[in-house]
Amino acid sequence: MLMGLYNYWVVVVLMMVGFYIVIAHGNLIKKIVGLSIFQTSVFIFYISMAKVDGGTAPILAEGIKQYSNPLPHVLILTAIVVGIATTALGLALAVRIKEAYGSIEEEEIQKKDNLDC
Amino acid sequence: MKDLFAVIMLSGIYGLLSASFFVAMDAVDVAFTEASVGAGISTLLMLVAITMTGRSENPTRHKPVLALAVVIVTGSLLIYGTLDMPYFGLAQDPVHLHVAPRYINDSMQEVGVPNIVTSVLASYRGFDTFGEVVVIFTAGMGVLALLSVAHRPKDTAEIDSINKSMHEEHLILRIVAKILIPFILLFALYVQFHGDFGPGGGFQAGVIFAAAIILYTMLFGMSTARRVINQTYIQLFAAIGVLLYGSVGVISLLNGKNFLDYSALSADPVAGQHLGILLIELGVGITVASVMVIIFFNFAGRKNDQQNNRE
Amino acid sequence: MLAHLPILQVIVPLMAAPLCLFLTRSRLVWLFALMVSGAAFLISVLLLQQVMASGTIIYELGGWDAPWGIEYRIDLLNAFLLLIISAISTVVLFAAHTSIKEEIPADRHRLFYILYLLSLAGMLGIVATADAFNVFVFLEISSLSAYALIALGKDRRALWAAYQYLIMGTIGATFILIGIGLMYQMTGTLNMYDLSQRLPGVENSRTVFVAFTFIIVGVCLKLALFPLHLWLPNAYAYAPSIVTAFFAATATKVAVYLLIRFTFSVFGLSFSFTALPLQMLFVALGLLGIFVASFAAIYQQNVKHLFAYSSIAQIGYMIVGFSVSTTTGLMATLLHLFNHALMKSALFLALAAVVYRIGSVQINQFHGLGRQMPYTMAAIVIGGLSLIGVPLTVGFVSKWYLVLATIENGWWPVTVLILLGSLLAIIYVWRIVEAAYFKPPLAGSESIKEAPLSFLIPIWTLVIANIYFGIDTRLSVQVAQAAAQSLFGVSP
Amino acid sequence: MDISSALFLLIGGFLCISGGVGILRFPDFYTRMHAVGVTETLATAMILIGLMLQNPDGLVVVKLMIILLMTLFISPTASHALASAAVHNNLMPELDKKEDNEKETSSNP
Amino acid sequence: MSISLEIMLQLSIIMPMLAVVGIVATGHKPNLREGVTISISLVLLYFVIQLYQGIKQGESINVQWWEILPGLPLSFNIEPLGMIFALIASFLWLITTIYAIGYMRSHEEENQTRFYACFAIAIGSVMGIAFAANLFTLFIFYEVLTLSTYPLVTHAGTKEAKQGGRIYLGILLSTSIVFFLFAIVSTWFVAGTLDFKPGGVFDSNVNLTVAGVILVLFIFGIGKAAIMPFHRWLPAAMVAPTPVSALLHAVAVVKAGVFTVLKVCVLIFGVDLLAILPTTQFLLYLAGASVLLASLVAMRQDNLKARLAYSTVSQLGYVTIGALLATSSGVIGSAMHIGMHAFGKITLFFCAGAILVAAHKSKISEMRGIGLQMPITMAAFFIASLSIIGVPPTGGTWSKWFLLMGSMETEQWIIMSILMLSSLLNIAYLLPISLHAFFPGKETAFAGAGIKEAPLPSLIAICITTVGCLILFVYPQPLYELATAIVATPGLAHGQ
Repeated sequence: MLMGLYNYWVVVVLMMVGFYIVIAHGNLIKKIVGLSIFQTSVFIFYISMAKVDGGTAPILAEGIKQYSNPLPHVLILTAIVVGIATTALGLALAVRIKEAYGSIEEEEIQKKDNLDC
Repeated sequence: MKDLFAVIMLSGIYGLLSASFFVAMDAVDVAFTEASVGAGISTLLMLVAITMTGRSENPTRHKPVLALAVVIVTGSLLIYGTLDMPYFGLAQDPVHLHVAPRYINDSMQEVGVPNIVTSVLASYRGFDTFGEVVVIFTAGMGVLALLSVAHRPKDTAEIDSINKSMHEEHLILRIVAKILIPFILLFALYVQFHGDFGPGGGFQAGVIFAAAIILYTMLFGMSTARRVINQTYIQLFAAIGVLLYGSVGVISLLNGKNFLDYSALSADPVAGQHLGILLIELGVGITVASVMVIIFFNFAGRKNDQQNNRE
Repeated sequence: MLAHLPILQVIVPLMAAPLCLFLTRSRLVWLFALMVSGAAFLISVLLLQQVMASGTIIYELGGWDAPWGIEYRIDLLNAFLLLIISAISTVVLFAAHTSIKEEIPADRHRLFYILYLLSLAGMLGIVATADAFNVFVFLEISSLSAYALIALGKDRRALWAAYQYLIMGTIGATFILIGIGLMYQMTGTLNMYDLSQRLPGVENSRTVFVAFTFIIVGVCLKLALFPLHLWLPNAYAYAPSIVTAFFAATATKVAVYLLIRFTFSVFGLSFSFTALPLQMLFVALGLLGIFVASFAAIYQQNVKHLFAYSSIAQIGYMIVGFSVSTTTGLMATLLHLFNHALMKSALFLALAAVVYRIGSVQINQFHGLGRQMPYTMAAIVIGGLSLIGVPLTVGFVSKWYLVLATIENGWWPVTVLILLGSLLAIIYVWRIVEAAYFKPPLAGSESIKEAPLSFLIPIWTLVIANIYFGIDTRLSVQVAQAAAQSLFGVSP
Repeated sequence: MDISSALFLLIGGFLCISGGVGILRFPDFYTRMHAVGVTETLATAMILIGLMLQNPDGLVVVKLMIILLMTLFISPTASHALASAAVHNNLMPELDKKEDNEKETSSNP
Repeated sequence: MSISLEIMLQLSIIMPMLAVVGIVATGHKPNLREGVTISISLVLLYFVIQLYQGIKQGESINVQWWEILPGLPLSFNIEPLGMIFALIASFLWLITTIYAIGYMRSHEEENQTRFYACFAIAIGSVMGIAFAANLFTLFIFYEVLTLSTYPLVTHAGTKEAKQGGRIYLGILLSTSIVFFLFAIVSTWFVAGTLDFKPGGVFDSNVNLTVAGVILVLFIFGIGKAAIMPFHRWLPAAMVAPTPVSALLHAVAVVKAGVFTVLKVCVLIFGVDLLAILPTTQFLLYLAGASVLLASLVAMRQDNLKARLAYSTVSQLGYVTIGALLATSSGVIGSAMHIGMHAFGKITLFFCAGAILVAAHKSKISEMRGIGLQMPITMAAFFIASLSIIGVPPTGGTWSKWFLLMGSMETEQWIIMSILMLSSLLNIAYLLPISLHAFFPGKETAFAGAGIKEAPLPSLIAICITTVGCLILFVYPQPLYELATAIVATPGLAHGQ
């Protein structure tokens, strides 16, 4: 059991670290960092799902019987792209917010908004 | 950890580590991508961002307790979920039994590409990849919509003067870069077209290609880079990449096969698959490269713009 | 070509988006986008006909048979949703050109249409596909473009709203991703149909349970179900009016679709409603949502906020209908999907017209508009009545079935609460009516004119649809009923 | 053969470690950077050679050669860039600071 | 006749709605506009009379439009009760229009076009209610009526108007949505149909408590019947211009309410079931209470229209009582009362309006001696009061008579005494007005010299309705026949 699952548990911990950063921190950039950590951990989860003991990279070659599962790799390739896309957009928003509000701290922005309306 | 610079660096390192972990997990392609993205581009973008947003977080934290509660609940839920998971790395996990075997056993006959990941990526699940390209394209457009600023083209004299001033401080870097960049581009092309056989493919190639250009931009200044790479064209390139991919699919539509069925591209299905994969990888490469450049240019351009406003 | 309709439905807007970059003048781009969206609408109509004629359509992308390749599986449910989305987008887009002239800087127009088409394509993709991971990809397409579109709003709060939406949305998407991963790990497949075949085998494993939970939570984040709704009001209030009109009518619907799809088709009824205390939970959340949101709506000063909250309340109705988990209940939900899309798009388009004329949607700016913009205000009134659920409007139809469903289940108290909830709707709608008709016009507002035709035509198209489908419900009811029954049929 | 490669690898590893120690122990930015910059270049070189010796024939060696070449180019340049950046943000080396202090103390007794 | 009765039936509903177009189109030319209105109302009246003839020859007239929801069609058929309602409504619409012309003009009301338009819609939906063949159709037109009268109530556009409108719409819509709709859906669920059937739709072994609850829901839900807790909208709606309140309180809205109550009691539940329902008693007493209380409140009102409004509340109570008595004579009584009270009350309102227009007086205390200036008006007022009170020679007598009969048959002594008592109260709060008007007495010198009679059209209207009151005494046959025709249906036979 322990041997079988420890890897997933580590991944879960990593995910939660990222998740925590996202929801607990007020700094927009930090949130995004947290987000990317969160996602990367999910990628690790997928990839470790694909591992087969004694398997090799799924590139066909002579005399290799055991390959790891290629499908999660494909999915994660896509997911990574999505991740970077989100990050880029989030950063762009953060920059604009900095310009508009002069701050990237959640509370300050909220305060300014409350003043507005 | 209040210094965002350090935070970002660490996250970059995390990306690199996870990349090496992927290698250990036999996911070379993923590792490649993660290294170039997680450690490379995204770190870079974050750095550029903090040059504009300021690099220090102010100490006020809010509602960590609630957050902690949420996180703990979620985490323990996940742990609870893992308890019934098939054990790690066993060959008889359902994951390895149901769909994957066909890829491993038949892809050679069906697609004819040794790199299974590529064949799955580009052919079996080609539509996902199409989606992925569109996602990148969307991101590029989004960043454009958010950050693009109208540039008045500086006259060459000004640019040259700037170059002079930069030339002294960056002399060595520039020379080295001048030597390196061709190699990088070459490498990008290698990755692009060797993707069928080894790790790599359009996406990684695109990122590397973009990296070369970005390096150039960093050393020789935005305005010079703008002279080399026209903004409008690069946007069109981004579009062309997507269209190339899409039109491959449409061609197979017109030949009466289903969308993205490459076997329609040539008499011999396997050859058709080959051609199709080549084309779409190219499309991916073009789009990714140009979008990355667009994103970077807009971030950096925004920065210059701000500086000009301050002065 | 008819055989390829399913994929055309998605790739037409998808590939039109980059093409827009090659067009220069904003007007051209608009016409092009309009044409594309119209084409999508036509396709969806044809699809619906095909499905009604010959049952589920299966389309294998790349010619690879599922579960190895990705497949599109169009049954009545998706066809219905596709129709709603593309129709609304077409009508809304009609007014776009005039509206964004006021709200978006000229150099962004082209990008606006590109992103609009992309998000349209994304939603269509989500609905059309039968592959769990493909859902995720297209979800991201639509979401990313949505963030950017919202951020295009004039007010700086639009940026902040967009950012919050981005964080929430991405968390939701990642949750869904985790859920999909867990499912895949247990079954080794990503195809929904295949999943529904293989999940029962591992049904009582904790992993599947967790997978289900994560997917539900993730979807509910996108859905803005009551406790998770915080991102929605600002996003709707500060986005460009057109965007609001589009998303208010479609975005949450797609999420509801995903909810239905996963609970009914993938996991199957028996599992979905036994694994979690889902039924009770959702009824509670739905009703809470109805009341909290409606009360919030009553106290809003910004009319866009007001209708945004009412959207949350309406989602509450859908969730209640869904959680009754009888054919009638599901039917009520589907009908409400359709009807709510009609009313909300009409209302928000009317607001867009108001913004176009007076540049604000504060309720105190509405004073005397009844005289100055009679047609627009009439549209708002009718939309509001529809929201309340007055007979001869679509709102009544869905409410009728909702009430019937709850009574069938013997949930009398729920029925009463639902009806009381609609009383709240009377209050907040009437605030606007009184402002528009009984307050003296503001000083200096004499110059305000009726909205231009480019607004009135789409607005009244929708309003008339509101009334027509309230009087002649054959189409909507028939489709909804058939879809609901088929869902109960296929659910293993 | 194997022994020699192992030797190379060991040296490389050791150098890396020492570089790491340097980073931690040295007083200020420049010295630390110097520690890493120097050791790391050599270390990579060593390791790569070690790897080449692992299977001396064929494409692998060529690839490794290229990598080696690249590192030889890049890592000094990188350290240079770092240093110049540091100077650019006029960051004073500790030692200079010390000297300055001494000067001051001596100048005004 | 050239057009078939079915067509007429539909036309009588659609035509007023279409009239709106004409009215709006000719909005800028008042004469033309009112010409349209009157001509439409004439045609309508003609149709209704034709239809009446039709039924008298025992033809059954059914029309079915499309199904709105599966199994829930918009369909119409004519049965006696509806006929009564339709006759009264269409006739009085004509009169009211004539009256309104005089009133509105001399009052220089604003946006009269909107006024007439909404008026037309209202009457159209009243026709719809009258001829509805199932509860669903009835409900729809009921709501349309509510909404179309809202602009009439708030016509003045003042703050009070807005306030009144709020209460009006608030109570009517919320009762109809929360209770009425609920009741309808549950009926649909329990009985499986919503068609009006003689003898009711519930089968004999229906769960009595459930049915009882549904009955309560109905009585409360039909807010237009103004049963005590939900009567507030009626006085509130007094802010409307007089013709409106005349139509509202005498013809369209309240009558639609009690009509619906009657129809639900007789044709959804059926008197047999009604008689054994546990909740009927309770509702009876509730209605009785509202009769008494409303009369008491009415006495203390100084504003004439308000007093009339409360009197309406109490009179509506009569009808409800009659319906709930669940005997033939009770039903007959209430059916006739719909008509009688309509004539009486509309006359009273007309007079009130006339006084307002001519003398600009709305307080009763100011009306001492006004009869000397406006003899015709006040005479009419007097007669109408008699009719409300129910003393010969006015139509009101008959309905009261049958109601008393009904209460006696069922040994509802309390109810009977309530009826008696409230008649006394009627005398107390209606007669003094006209008496003082004619015999101001010495101590108060009336300061209203130079007041003319009301404008001619209004006067004509007043006379017609007054005469109506009298005629209905000597010649109540048509009403009576129709009323008996209602109860002549099977399942009520035991009543006689």
